[in-house]
Amino acid sequence: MRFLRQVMVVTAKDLRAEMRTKEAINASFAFALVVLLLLSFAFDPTEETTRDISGGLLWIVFTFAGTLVLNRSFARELPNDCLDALIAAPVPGAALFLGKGLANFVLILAVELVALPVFGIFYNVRWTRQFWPLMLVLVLGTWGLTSIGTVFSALTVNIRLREVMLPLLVYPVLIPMLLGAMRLSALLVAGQEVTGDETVWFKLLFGFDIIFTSLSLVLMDTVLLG
Amino acid sequence: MRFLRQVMVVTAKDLRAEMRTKEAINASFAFALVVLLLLSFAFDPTEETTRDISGGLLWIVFTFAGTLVLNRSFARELPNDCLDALIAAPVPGAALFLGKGLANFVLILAVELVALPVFGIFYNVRWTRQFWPLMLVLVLGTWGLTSIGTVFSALTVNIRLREVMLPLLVYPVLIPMLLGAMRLSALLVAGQEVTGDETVWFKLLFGFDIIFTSLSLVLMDTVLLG
Amino acid sequence: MRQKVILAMLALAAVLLLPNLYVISMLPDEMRQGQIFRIIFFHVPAAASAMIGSAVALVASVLFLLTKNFRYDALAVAVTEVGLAFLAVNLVTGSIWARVIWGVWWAWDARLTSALICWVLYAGYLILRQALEEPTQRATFAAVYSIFAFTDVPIVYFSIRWWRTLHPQPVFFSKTGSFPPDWGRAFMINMLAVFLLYAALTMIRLRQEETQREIDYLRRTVHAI
Amino acid sequence: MSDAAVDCAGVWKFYGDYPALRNITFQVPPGRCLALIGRNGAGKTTLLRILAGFSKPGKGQARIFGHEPRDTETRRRIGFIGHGIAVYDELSALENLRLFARLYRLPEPERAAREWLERTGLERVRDGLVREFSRGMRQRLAVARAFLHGPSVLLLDEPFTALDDRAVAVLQRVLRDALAAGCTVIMSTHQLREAMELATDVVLINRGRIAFHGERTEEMVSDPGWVYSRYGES
Amino acid sequence: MSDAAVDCAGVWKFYGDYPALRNITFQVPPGRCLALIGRNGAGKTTLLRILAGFSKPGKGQARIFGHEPRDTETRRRIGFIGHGIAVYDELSALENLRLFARLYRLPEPERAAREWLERTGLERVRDGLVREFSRGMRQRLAVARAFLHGPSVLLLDEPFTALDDRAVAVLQRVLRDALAAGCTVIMSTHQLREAMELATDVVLINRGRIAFHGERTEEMVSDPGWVYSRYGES
Ligand code: HEM
Ligand SMILES: Nc1ncnc2c1ncn2[C@@H]1O[C@H](COP(=O)(O)OP(=O)(O)OP(=O)(O)O)[C@@H](O)[C@H]1O
Ligand SMILES: Nc1ncnc2c1ncn2[C@@H]1O[C@H](COP(=O)(O)OP(=O)(O)OP(=O)(O)O)[C@@H](O)[C@H]1O
Ligand SMILES: [Mg+2]
Ligand SMILES: [Mg+2]
Repeated sequence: MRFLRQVMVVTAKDLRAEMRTKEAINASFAFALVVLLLLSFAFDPTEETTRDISGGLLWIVFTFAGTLVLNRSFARELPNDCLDALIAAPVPGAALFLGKGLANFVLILAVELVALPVFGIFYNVRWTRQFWPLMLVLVLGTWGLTSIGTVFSALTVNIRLREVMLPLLVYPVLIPMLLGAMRLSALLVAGQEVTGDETVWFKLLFGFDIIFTSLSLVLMDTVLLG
Repeated sequence: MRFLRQVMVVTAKDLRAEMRTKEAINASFAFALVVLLLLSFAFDPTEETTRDISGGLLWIVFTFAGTLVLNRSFARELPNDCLDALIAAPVPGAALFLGKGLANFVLILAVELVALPVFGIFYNVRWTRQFWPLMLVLVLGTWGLTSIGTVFSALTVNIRLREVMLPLLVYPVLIPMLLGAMRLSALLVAGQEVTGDETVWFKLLFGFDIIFTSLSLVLMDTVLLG
Repeated sequence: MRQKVILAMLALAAVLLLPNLYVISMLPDEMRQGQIFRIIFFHVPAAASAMIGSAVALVASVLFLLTKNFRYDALAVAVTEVGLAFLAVNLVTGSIWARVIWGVWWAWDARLTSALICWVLYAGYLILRQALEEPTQRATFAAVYSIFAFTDVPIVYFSIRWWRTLHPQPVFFSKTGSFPPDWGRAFMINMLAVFLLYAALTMIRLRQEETQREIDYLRRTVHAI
Repeated sequence: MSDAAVDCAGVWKFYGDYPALRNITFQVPPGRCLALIGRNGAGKTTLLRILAGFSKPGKGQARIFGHEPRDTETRRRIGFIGHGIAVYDELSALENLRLFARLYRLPEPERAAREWLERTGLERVRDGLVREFSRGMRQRLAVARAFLHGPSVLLLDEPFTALDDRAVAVLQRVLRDALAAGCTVIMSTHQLREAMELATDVVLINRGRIAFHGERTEEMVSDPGWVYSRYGES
Repeated sequence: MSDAAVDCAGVWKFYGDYPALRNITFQVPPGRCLALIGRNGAGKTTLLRILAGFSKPGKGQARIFGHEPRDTETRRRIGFIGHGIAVYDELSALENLRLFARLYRLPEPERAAREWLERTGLERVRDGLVREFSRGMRQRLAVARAFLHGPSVLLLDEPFTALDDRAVAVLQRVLRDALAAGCTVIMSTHQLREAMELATDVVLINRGRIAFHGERTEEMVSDPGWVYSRYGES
């Protein structure tokens, strides 16, 4: 109970600070839009073949835009050495991780949910045909991205080249999970059901989320105290 | 003469500082690799169709990796308020712009020249068949990216969300130019010559470079002095 | 005084627009496109006013850089913000039109794309403003950005000439254009009404901006113990 | 040992191979005020961060009332002011204090927050965002944040730096109140005069070693440079 | 007017509509040392940055020897030390000074750089990267950078903050030499004692207005708070 209340306090703080300036979420969404545009030039989306790769495209955009939110997550604590105050407070690392993770999750998911219809229009895809399974993939994939990203955000926050190091470290770790999310999204966006062999990707997503979340919960204290 | 010498002093300083730590260039190259990898998962690179879009892919990678170098360009002046000293010195804004721009240009071009063969291997493309025209596209495109990027790097250097704002502002301005570079690169990488209608893209590249460079030269003093 | 001018403009726009809507609805359907062709009465004026807005923003930005007078900065924001809304109207109406005529909501042709980029550019302008706290710096940097952003506007305009586009070639103000005279009249009236609306909204926004600056000033004075 | 408020036993700290702290040993009984002085790079900040539990010593141990500084219960007893003010720019003064009151699980977060706003003279601007505060107001809020949860050990790193006279006065008053209430204070500083007025003990650190540890004498108040010239390296 | 080293005529500076400086007018004849004092947020940094040409006044004008501070030739006559040290972490001490010597187009960059390394006691570490320097060494290098091109007007923003006694001594010595050589110095500070020892004139800024401008008197040296209590707002 106490633990949960502290998690909520941290989440609420992050969300409130973000809502004041809306900088990370606006920028992240605008960035998603710009990348969507950029990719649509690189890969002519009117062709039939390109539509097959839309799942991949979607997750590329989500990952790039999500990284911005994640980058901000601990960077937000830097300006006045706020991180010190947070570490000094009697809050366990796990609560901090979950609190910040939840806030990031909400923000990234919000960006994704706005980007999805835009994507549908630009790439002329009727993505709603398998709505709920797609949402499940979105939630699982996003939580994977968030849990790894939050820990790595804490790891890289004091590095001079933070903005580069975060994606550099996170992307390779994410690749197996992204692969699953891409494959599933491609299927679902095309209106097909996930059956037979392909359900293994769902298991992979679940497995990843569980492993990374537990690793993060355990390691957060160490990361924060260096 | 004096002007040129000052440009060279600034360029030399930036390059020397970068060579000491190699952080921006290493990170930029690593990032290029990771993005190349990520994209190759999203778009199965063995298919014939994917090879057609290689021009677009290449420039996506270049732009993303280049942005990191550009981000660093003025961020490098932040730590000890070095920007103040630079502004205080009797150096015109235009010389600063050119000096920093040249340094960025060299660094980005270096990353591109290393990324190109890697790309050739990953995506199984024989990109050397139109070597010199391709280099021309590379130089023109990179200078466009650099000239806008350098000014915008100065614009965004004091923004909390610098790492996001820079790509956010630069990419849309760049898109028309990138479109040209992508189209030309796709042709050249595929070993075709640029003829007839397609030469208009070269004109577009030239035009953009000239417009952006002159705007930047004129506006730099304003940007630096706020 | 200002208030009255704004009200008068709004009233005039309404007087022009409302009867004209009736005229438009009574016009015969276009031969090939039918009903949907009427959307042009809003699609084009929205685009035209947004583009004129961009030009005004450019001029205001340059003037701000030259004079450092915050009036011009306020004008630039107001005009850009309203222009963004009008450009959105253009994009949405165009999109609806495309859905009916081409069967898709969006196609990546030069006109559509450059218009979208234009929207993103000016949205970037607003995001940049939001990110900068110090007002002088905010105004200066935004002005510089606005100048760069304007490079896309000519591309939007000329895209249909420079590239082969899905988007129709010009029908107004060109020799090849064929437009029945009664259509033309209704169209011009609509254009005028939309321009008036644009100007009125800009002025309202301008007033808001000035009030905001006053509030900022008062709050800062209070806070400076 | 047991009844010391702060107990530092043979603490070493290495940055790579470089020992920033070498075998630091001292104790501070409850209710005392220790001035931690030393030249730039002597290791003051490093030591304070170890005592506050932000970093772990390489060898030796730091104890607050006999416990690890990282223990949850110990953390509630520590108040820390570092170089940064450690409050959020995007939140208002009240929101900031309420946030920390909640994180410290105070029984009445709202009341504690308001009380400290009043004590630092900020109640008039309690809904203003910190972003718009002047430097003096920020520092006051930092003081409020550090004292909010009623800590019994205060660790202050150069608290007087870049403050104007009035802000210095506020801080000194709050510190005097805390000392009177039995708090233990350790503060590092280069502004010897302000520090010596409050201090009851002095520790001089010289390149990571303790060069002097003793009570503050009248000599030090009248000539603040005295410790340096007597025990500092030449 | 014409022969003043620094001439500030009716300078206003607005942050948005908020006037951070209101009608600041004063002159400093060559060879004087002006202490700029005032509470947090009074506008000292803002004023110094305008004098140095980093930002433009909203109204009024600042003149250095009768010229715009942004003129290329005027810029060579100004030396500035701000809050940051303004040298590059990734370059060595010598490289840093050589860089600035070149940017200022000194006839013999190498010699000027070495000379100032010597005068600030850094020649022993001239090839060490600044990144590895301690805070004191950094500040010395900052002093070397500011004095390198032989400026005749020195603008210093809180130069004594967070410096230890020895670094303060180095700075004071260099400043005395400069004053003796006819330089004009303007420095802002909260450390009134150190400032009053050097100053010949005092300006007190109060919420962006000049509240006091006059010669430094003996009273101020013996009781540095005197100006505040006499002319500051209560
Ligand atoms: C989202 C999609 C679209 C966008 C962003 C768009 C944008 C524009 C713009 C910027 C203009 C220029 C107005 C001017 O020259 O002042 C324009 C004009 C026009 N548009 Fe669209 N348009 C879109 C879709 C369509 C569609 C689907 C059609 C019909 C098939 C259409 C028909 C026209 C016509 C007839 C004009 C007037 C051309 C002229 O006289 O210059 N547009 N549109
Ligand atoms: N993160 C770090 N990495 C490497 N060395 C460090 C680090 N932090 C401090 N040091 C070194 O440890 C030593 C002690 O530093 P510390 O910051 O504790 O000094 P200080 O006494 O607080 O000095 P100051 O008065 O300048 O604040 C210095 O020599 C410094 O160079
Ligand atoms: N970039 C800025 N944007 C908005 N307001 C600013 C900015 N910089 C300074 N101010 C405001 O201008 C006033 C003067 O600030 P300035 O930094 O000049 O004070 P100062 O005298 O140097 O104070 P300190 O002693 O704290 O350094 C303050 O009220 C401050 O809030
Ligand atoms: Mg310290
Ligand atoms: Mg200041």
